[in-house]
Amino acid sequence: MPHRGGETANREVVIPMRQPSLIARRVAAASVSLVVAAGAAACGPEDNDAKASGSDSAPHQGGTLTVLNRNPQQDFDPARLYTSGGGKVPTLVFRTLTTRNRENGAPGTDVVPDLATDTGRPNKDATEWTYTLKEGLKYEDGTAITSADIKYGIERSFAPELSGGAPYLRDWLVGAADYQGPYKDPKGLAAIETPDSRTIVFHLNKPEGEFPYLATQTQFAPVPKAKDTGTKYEEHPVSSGPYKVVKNENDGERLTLERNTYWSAKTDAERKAYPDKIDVRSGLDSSVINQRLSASQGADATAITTDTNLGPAELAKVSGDKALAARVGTGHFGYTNYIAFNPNVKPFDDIRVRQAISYAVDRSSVVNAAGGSSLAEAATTYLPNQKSFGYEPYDLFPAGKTGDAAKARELLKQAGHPNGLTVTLTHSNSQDFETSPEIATAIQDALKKAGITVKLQGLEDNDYSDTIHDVKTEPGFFLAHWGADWPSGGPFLAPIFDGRQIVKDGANFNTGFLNDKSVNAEIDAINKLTDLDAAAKRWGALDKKIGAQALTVPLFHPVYKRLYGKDIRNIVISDWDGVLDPSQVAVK
Amino acid sequence: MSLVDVTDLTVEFGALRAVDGLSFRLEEGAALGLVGESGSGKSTVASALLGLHRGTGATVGGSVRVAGTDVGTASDEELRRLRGGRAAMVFQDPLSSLDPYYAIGDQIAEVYRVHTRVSRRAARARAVRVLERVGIPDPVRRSRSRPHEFSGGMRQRALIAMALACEPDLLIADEPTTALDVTVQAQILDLLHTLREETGMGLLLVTHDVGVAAESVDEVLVMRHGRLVEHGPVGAVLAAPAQPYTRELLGAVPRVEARRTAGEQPSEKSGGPLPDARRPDADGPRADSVRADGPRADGRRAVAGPSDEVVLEAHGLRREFGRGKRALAAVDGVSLTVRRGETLGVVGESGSGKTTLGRMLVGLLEPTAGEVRYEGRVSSGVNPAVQMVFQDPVSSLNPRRSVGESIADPLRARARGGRGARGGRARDETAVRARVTELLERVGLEAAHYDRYPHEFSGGQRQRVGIARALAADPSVIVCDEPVSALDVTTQAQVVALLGELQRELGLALVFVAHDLAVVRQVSDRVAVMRRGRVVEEGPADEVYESPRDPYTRQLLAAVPALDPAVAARRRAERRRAERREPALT
Amino acid sequence: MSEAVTEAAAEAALASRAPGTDPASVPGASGARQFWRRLRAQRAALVAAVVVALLLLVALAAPLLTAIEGQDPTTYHPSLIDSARGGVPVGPLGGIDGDHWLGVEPQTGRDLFARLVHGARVSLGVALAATVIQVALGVTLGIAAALGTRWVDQLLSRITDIFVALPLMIMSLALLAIVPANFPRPVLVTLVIGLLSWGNIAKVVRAQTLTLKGLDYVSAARLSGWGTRRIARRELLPGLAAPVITYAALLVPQNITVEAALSFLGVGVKPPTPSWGQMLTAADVWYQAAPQYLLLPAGALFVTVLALTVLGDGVRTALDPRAASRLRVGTGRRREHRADTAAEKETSS
Amino acid sequence: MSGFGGLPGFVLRRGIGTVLTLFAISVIVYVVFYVTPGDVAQITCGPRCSPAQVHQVAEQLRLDEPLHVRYWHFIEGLVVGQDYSTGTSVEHCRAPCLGLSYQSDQQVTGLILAKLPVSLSLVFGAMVLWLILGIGTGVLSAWRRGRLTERLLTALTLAGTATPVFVIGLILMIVVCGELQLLPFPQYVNLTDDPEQWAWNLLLPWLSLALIEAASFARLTRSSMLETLAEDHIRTFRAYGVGERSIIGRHALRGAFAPVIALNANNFGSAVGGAVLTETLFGLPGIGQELVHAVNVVDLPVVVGMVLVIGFFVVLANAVADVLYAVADRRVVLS
Repeated sequence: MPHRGGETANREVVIPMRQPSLIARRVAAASVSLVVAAGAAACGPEDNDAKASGSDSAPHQGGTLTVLNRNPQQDFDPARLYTSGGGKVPTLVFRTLTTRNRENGAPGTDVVPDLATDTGRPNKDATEWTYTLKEGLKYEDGTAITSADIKYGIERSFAPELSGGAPYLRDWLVGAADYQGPYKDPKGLAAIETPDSRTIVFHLNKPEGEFPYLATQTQFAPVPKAKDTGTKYEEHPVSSGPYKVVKNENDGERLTLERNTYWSAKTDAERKAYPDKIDVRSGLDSSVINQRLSASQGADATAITTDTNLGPAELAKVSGDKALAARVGTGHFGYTNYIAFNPNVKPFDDIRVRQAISYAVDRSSVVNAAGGSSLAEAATTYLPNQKSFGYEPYDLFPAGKTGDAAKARELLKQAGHPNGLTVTLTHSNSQDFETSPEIATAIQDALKKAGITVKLQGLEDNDYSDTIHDVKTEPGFFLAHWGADWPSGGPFLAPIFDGRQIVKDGANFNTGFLNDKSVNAEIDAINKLTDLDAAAKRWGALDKKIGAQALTVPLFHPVYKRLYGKDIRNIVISDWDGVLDPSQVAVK
Repeated sequence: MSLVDVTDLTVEFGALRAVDGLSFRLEEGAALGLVGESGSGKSTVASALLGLHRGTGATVGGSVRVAGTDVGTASDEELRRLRGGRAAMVFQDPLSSLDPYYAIGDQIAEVYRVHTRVSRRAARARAVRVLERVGIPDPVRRSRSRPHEFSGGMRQRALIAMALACEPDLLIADEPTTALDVTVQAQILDLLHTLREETGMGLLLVTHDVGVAAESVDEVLVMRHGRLVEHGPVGAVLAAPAQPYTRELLGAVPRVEARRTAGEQPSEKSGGPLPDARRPDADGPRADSVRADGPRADGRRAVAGPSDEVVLEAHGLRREFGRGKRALAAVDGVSLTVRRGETLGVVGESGSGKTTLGRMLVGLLEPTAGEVRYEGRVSSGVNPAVQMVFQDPVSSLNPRRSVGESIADPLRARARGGRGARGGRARDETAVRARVTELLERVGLEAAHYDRYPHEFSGGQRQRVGIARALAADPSVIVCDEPVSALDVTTQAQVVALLGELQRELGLALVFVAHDLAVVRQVSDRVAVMRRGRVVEEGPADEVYESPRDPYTRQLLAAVPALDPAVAARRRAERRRAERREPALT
Repeated sequence: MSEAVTEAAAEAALASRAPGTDPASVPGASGARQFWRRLRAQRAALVAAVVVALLLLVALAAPLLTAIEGQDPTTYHPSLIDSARGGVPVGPLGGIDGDHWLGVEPQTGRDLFARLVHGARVSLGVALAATVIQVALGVTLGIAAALGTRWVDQLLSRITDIFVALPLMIMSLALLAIVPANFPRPVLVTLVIGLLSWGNIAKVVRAQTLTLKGLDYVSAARLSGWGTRRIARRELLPGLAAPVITYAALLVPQNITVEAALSFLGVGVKPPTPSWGQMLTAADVWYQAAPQYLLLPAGALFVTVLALTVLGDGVRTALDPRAASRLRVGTGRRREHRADTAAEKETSS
Repeated sequence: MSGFGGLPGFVLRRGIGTVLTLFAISVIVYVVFYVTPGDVAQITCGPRCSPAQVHQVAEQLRLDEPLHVRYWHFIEGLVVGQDYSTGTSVEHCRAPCLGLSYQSDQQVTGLILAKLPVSLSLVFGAMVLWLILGIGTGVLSAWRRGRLTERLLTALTLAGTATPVFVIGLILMIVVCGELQLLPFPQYVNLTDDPEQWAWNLLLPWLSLALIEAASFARLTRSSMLETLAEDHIRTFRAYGVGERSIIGRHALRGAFAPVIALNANNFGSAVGGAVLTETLFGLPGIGQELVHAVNVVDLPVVVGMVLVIGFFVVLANAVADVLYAVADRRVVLS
């Protein structure tokens, strides 16, 4: 089930656990069976200690890597996966035109070529991008990979039977808005040209400097038309990456990957692919996963997880045991949890009320509810605190550690509410520690000091996402969260604050209904830039400009803390998705 | 050295002294009858012989020696060897005395293997032999069937077979035939007699039925309140009882040969109160005690004797149970008439359909075919003018409602419904209560009993409440379904007398359904004999009893135990001859 | 219709087979007084009754108790938990001290004593209310099936089968998802449990009514001209009291665990209203880091279920006359003997 | 008189009864889940789908048809089978076809066949355990009635019922698998692949599920044994010197057999669906866990299919219990 509410939503990355509401309460909590001892190797938010002791000896080929996950690799079809940067497990099987740079920390947020020789050659106004495939690229069955396969792979993602992918191709490609996929109209998309078997040209309807980022998604993986079996393709997709799918039980519940002999390291600088075999098991309970990783018995010694975080309860235990604390990988992902206002609803149409709430919010109790300072960092900016987003620290409404009740009361008086205010905070009932009841009650308690009585309205998971994304039913004051499809300000600010992205009759994400000419123009201008660093700086400035409107109250950014088996070598955790990369890991 | 030597036996359950200093001796091969009303302690004595009170919290005094073993001081191991090995016991209710889940043969084999070390196959063979010995046909197949597939008589035979398995020296039979029909009872008593002749086994027979004792024992011991009243040879005691209590007991026993004396016998005036002691082993409801001053004349002396006006008729009544091919016709086409003021006796063994007929007459059961006419008009469903008195004193009264409330039910129903002929418009509370008190006293109880609960009354008193409830509806007909068969003989006599008085006084028509031929003869003007759902003979009581036309009626009458041992011996010989001609084994 | 009934049902049926004489009864005492006398005679049941009474008192007086402690179930105390280490309570034994009698909840720092006491209100309330619904539905449909015509009996039995076959957990999930959020959640949970699991008690009542219907005093009532409705009310219902009360006493603990399970599946009572099930769900992973967070609700649940079940057993024995005699109710026997002799003297004077 | 005469008639009647019950359940589930909030097309299509795309997906899954038409397709599928387009080809789902899952496009029948063995092996194994534990404790406490062992055992069994499975299960797992490392962490291994591993891995889930259920069996065995010991035939066997051991073993225990069967049928039936907590905790890919997941994403075909399977087992278990009841106690005639 795709993650809703916030909109990075790649199922596979699963920012802290997109857990179906029923067991979501496990998101942060899993118990580890160690004796608690004093002392802590808890690491500060900035540095991440990926250079764990395990990686000193050089990594070798061979062995079997076990991946213990809670969520199955559902719809393992390149057309249907909604990934950030090609995903963790899918990137082992589907190579794409470009991919994320597999390095620790900030450098990991760059785009590098994969099947293509470069990250793409734009025309002067970035409305046309050309890519050339490397020499000698082969599928698992030895047949050559051609540009026509890339074109077909993209066209497939438009078929209604294979829904689930990201919306950008539909929005950016010329004439793609109502294209229904190759099964309905086989003549395909004119916007993609394949002059010869190794070149492919994309025609966009507006300038998009960040197209190389988009090209990292699995929709850009080649699919041979002859071997396409529609919805059945996911059972045995044709691999272009270092591993091929040997067994796929129950739609991704158990996935076994083995080496793809036709893959050559020469054409793929990013994927090391040390293990011979990868066994991806899912449907496990988060307590079980963390138990097994800490005990590291038998096969679990060479196991990792790509979707289960350490909960506050375990953190309290892990930080007590030196050997175990050394086996915790810390990662950051561009993601923000915030309170959203709907300015069309009274009293939130008055900016002073929104500002008063921004002052009154006590971020420390919210952070505690989200798992404590090791698992969540207080946020005062809408953009995540990473360079690739052009992060520029600002705190327009300083609330200090526990909220500035006096300032808030004063603003409320000015706004005509001398003796306080009563509002209703809408949240989801799923315990995913973002829009969960626990966070809502923390805010309720925090605002009490400022004389604002908060009534809580908890909705079922599906009900919640339908309500907040429908223009007619969007509540005035509710919890929300947003993550980046790729590490840049674009996918973060555009969908939320670009006036032209307000959707009247469907899923609308511009919850603040901001339709500011200057903001729209600035977004278009930045999109033109192909120099990503320059673009990042301008996104940072735009974030601060929008922040002044107090349409949102940023609360916290999540920090991932995940255990891995004791025999795992060569740990790489990039800031692109903050998760230990299975393509780099070695087990020998 | 005598087979059984009991000296000064006392058994106490907490404060209750069930047996109070009883002594007697039983020689090898002799047969002793323990006779007494329920609560007299006779069953407690029987159990004491096998030491069954051990471990149940009862305190046992005095000494009991059985077949050389002193039961009081014997070790558990010795006691186990005695029980079933040297002395065996047969109980009252054959259905519940056998394990419903195991085949009969296996149960007998299990008991046999406790006392003799033999293989399972040999024990089962022994079981088949003893089953054959007690007259069970096709014993090999029947030993594999389960208790519920046996009739009452056959089950009791199986229990006797179990007792025989280890060839005991003494057989203790605690009310062995009480739960059986009279014909089957006769066969079982004959069987016991022949077995004693063949094995020379001693017998201790516990019974409340003097006739049964007369048939099968040499000496009889009459007990009351745990104490010995009279002990002597059965012929002497029955012919010339020395003690007043024995005389009164024998007087109350209905004789099948005695003609019905219309109405002189007053309902009360039993020789002084028969205090009943609440015994844990009371195997029947407590003996009844009745107000001394007899029925007060309440001015309405109805005409005595039956008139010829027909009040209730049944035409071709038929009732089937079960569906499809397994349907069973309990009543298979019965027609009879009941005249006002007359008592129609309906007699028959269990399974003859007499109770089903009774329930159809009252309207509780819808007939599958045929109809019931009340005063000429076809009546379907419940008819307030036709009431019923039930057999089981326990389940006939709602334990959670006071006795007065139960009696007032018909009054309140008619007041609410306003249907009854003489029902006044709104009978208020006081009138209802007055009427109920009047009825209570009419049946020999007291006004104060209005608020008491059923569990505080004896069996006899409860039947009186049942009668009062029936009268409350001012019926013209009362169907009594085995009204007295659950009572002791003295209480039985009083309730029967009460019914007679009420009939004469109120001109009631009575349908008296029972299996005891003697009681039926005492109350009925006319008698109908039923067998397998049909009336085999009908006519005036004396005619049917003295010159029965139907062979089944003759067989029934022959099976009724005679009080005179000599007569009993002659009858047994007759039955044995008849047996050889056409075995009528049920 | 299948005669198979659940364990409690089988026990209840055993308990009520022969309502009638019982040697341990006391003259002049109505059913109710005897019941109390027999109940008091069983020490375990007595202790259980006291515990249950205490629990009910605690549930009712929850606000008073928390006021005495000076806390409330919802205020956060960030100062009492160590944020860096996942929010584990700082003080010894999970932060037990003067003003937090049972310590503090990890991650939020809310007062555990207050939450436990208020949780009792929800858990017990939901369980008792759901039992009332189940009993009401079960009795009415049970009697209707037993007294109705063959066709009515078949229909109602078929419906009972369906409700027994519906998986309670799954249907609750769906129903709890359908109802709009502003519907008070505890009431909704009660309705869902009550309306979905009345099948078994209906079967018990039907079987018991069928046996009672056969008894003579019910036929006598019909003979005296009473309609089926009045007979059901006056004659059958008192007879049903024993098995129904016995079964209800076993239903309450069952319902408490169902509420806990629903909270585990995330659809039970919603925060901030505390319930034991919810506390258990959140607490079980803190088993090692903050054990008292798990032990308190688990302990409370255990004591409640234990007390209710022992009380249920005691009630069943007290209501079943035959069982009472097995009890050899000592005191009653002597007084009973005196009463009998008095009764004899009185009637035969 | 014996119960066997009516067996074929009984089986026929119960068969029809079962079909009717299941039909009614399917209608109830269809109506309940049709009303459940959450736009299935939006969920299936993905969060960022445009309204047009959502509409296309809704059309493809035939979601825009009214309830009765969709239910008619469901019945049609059961009787005749259904054709589904996979884009490049048409896939025929043989009757009885329960449709395709909205989420995974897998045939629901296939999903059930994959998941059912897990739930059944969990519940059957647990059943064996709870019978042994339950009846064993019951007999022991009946044998030692009144003494200390009985009070101890009763308290223990009550403890079983009082603690929810997810607490017992978790603590058991932490202690046994985590710290003592006696058992591997439960991971389902197919019975056919490796029976030894299958049992080894399921031992813990069996234990935690059985601990809960065993309690009610212990109490029932004890009370029905005491009830049987008060019967007359026990007095008969005592009067014939039969030892206490065989009276308890052969006769009293046999008396408790019938009620235990009835209870077992009921508990077994509901356990298949109800074991969801155990399945979730131990990560066993069973029916319960899949069903709860399907409810969350409002995957109607999967929900209907699985609720029918669970309903079938409950009704089947009760029918089997009635037959066993008749076999055990010949006096009972099959109604």
